[in-house]
Amino acid sequence: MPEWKPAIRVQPEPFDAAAEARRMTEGRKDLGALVSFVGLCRDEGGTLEALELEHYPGMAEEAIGAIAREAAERWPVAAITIIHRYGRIAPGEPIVVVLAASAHREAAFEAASFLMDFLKTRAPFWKKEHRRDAGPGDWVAAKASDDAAAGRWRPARGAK
Amino acid sequence: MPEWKPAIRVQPEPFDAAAEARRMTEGRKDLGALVSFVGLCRDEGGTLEALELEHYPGMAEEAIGAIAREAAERWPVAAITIIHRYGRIAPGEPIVVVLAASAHREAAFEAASFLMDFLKTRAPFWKKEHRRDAGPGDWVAAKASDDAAAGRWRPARGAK
Amino acid sequence: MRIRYFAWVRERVGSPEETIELPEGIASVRDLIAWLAGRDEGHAAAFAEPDVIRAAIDLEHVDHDTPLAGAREVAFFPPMTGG
Amino acid sequence: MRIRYFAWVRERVGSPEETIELPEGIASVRDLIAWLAGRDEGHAAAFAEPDVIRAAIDLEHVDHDTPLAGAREVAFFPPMTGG
Repeated sequence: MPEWKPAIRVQPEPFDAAAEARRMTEGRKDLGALVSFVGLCRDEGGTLEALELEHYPGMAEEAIGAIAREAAERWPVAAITIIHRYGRIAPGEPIVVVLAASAHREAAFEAASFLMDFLKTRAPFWKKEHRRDAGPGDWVAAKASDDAAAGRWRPARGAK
Repeated sequence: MPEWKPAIRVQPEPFDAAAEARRMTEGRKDLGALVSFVGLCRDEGGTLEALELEHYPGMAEEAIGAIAREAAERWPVAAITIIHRYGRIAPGEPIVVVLAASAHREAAFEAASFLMDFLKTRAPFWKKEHRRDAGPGDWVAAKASDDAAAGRWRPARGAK
Repeated sequence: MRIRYFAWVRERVGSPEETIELPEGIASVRDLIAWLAGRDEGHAAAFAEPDVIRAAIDLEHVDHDTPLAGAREVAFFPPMTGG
Repeated sequence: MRIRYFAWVRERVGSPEETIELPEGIASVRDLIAWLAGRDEGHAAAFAEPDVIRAAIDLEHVDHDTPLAGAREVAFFPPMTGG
């Protein structure tokens, strides 16, 4: 287990990914790589008014913390920050940011990618679409491709 | 070939990765993912005064452009920005930033990772270490692991 | 025992949470789902396809075979779609 | 023909660039490396291990078998260590 704690926040407000990145790297000379992933609210057909993200308060933080600890055990990462929003989010706005810093680029890339795959499938958030001129729409269905993406990490679990 | 052009800069000055990210995503609603990689000058043993990056002007821009076009052909990315510094860079400072935006997270992650692997092995930059109290030191040797990392992308080349 | 519902499970049940007295013989998450499904039309609709329902006990994801013994809060919800 | 050197190749040659008149019979990058290595001690040191030397013709990375025909600028350097 690493000596540092991942920084985890679940909040309705937008976040400043750049400020988070600065916080993780400032004054440090041992980092060679910082990978950041920002997930944005995408309006595929041009009809999305907003996404509404429901979450399970308490469990969301717990689940994200467990995912971050698992990443920290699997790769030599030096710092992890994860912020996930809930509530109403308009197209173009950020939903989630994952930051992974490491001495080496492979660890930073793999940890960030792993974190996103597991956030998608194991963190208790649910998206509902609000369509323009149509009011509340459907809940977004879980994708088999997301399960497959999370599944590709499983063979190595516990192996490192 | 995509209709957009990758943004490529080779410069001695520090860059503002956050401003570049904003430039790529502002006003857009078709992006679902933005992956950013920042490579930092790392001081492993605590004795590094600075890295000096030599580059081949003209070829550096050409080579990075070719790498970016290859990424854009292999993955459905919507925008790519690459900034690589040269000159004297102190520990803790950023050396390179790669940004890849896409509708989907896999494409953004893979394109950014591919771009970094190829920047390491195909862009004409060379690092020299200046050690504290020792003046100019050695040129950093190319790593077999970097060649291997670039090599893992080869089987798919030309296949998409 | 506190039962919580999220997303379309919550909408179909018609309530975000309820407190129940666990009947005798209801030992696992699977048992509880079957019992809840018989409460009324809303619960029946929410648990019509038990296999797609995910569960958590005291904030931790569990599978349907998990025993309820000691649980204070059990939550039911569809597969997650965050990130 | 303009010849450019970078990093430790430049340091060993002792100059960032030079202009040469390509002698007859020097057709490929490999030929040029062998010919340059015979010029003086600095060049000999730079090209002592020809296999590790990378080359570019007119800003494009090429292998040692590439013909020099039409080349305006040929560059020699160690394996890249950017990124």
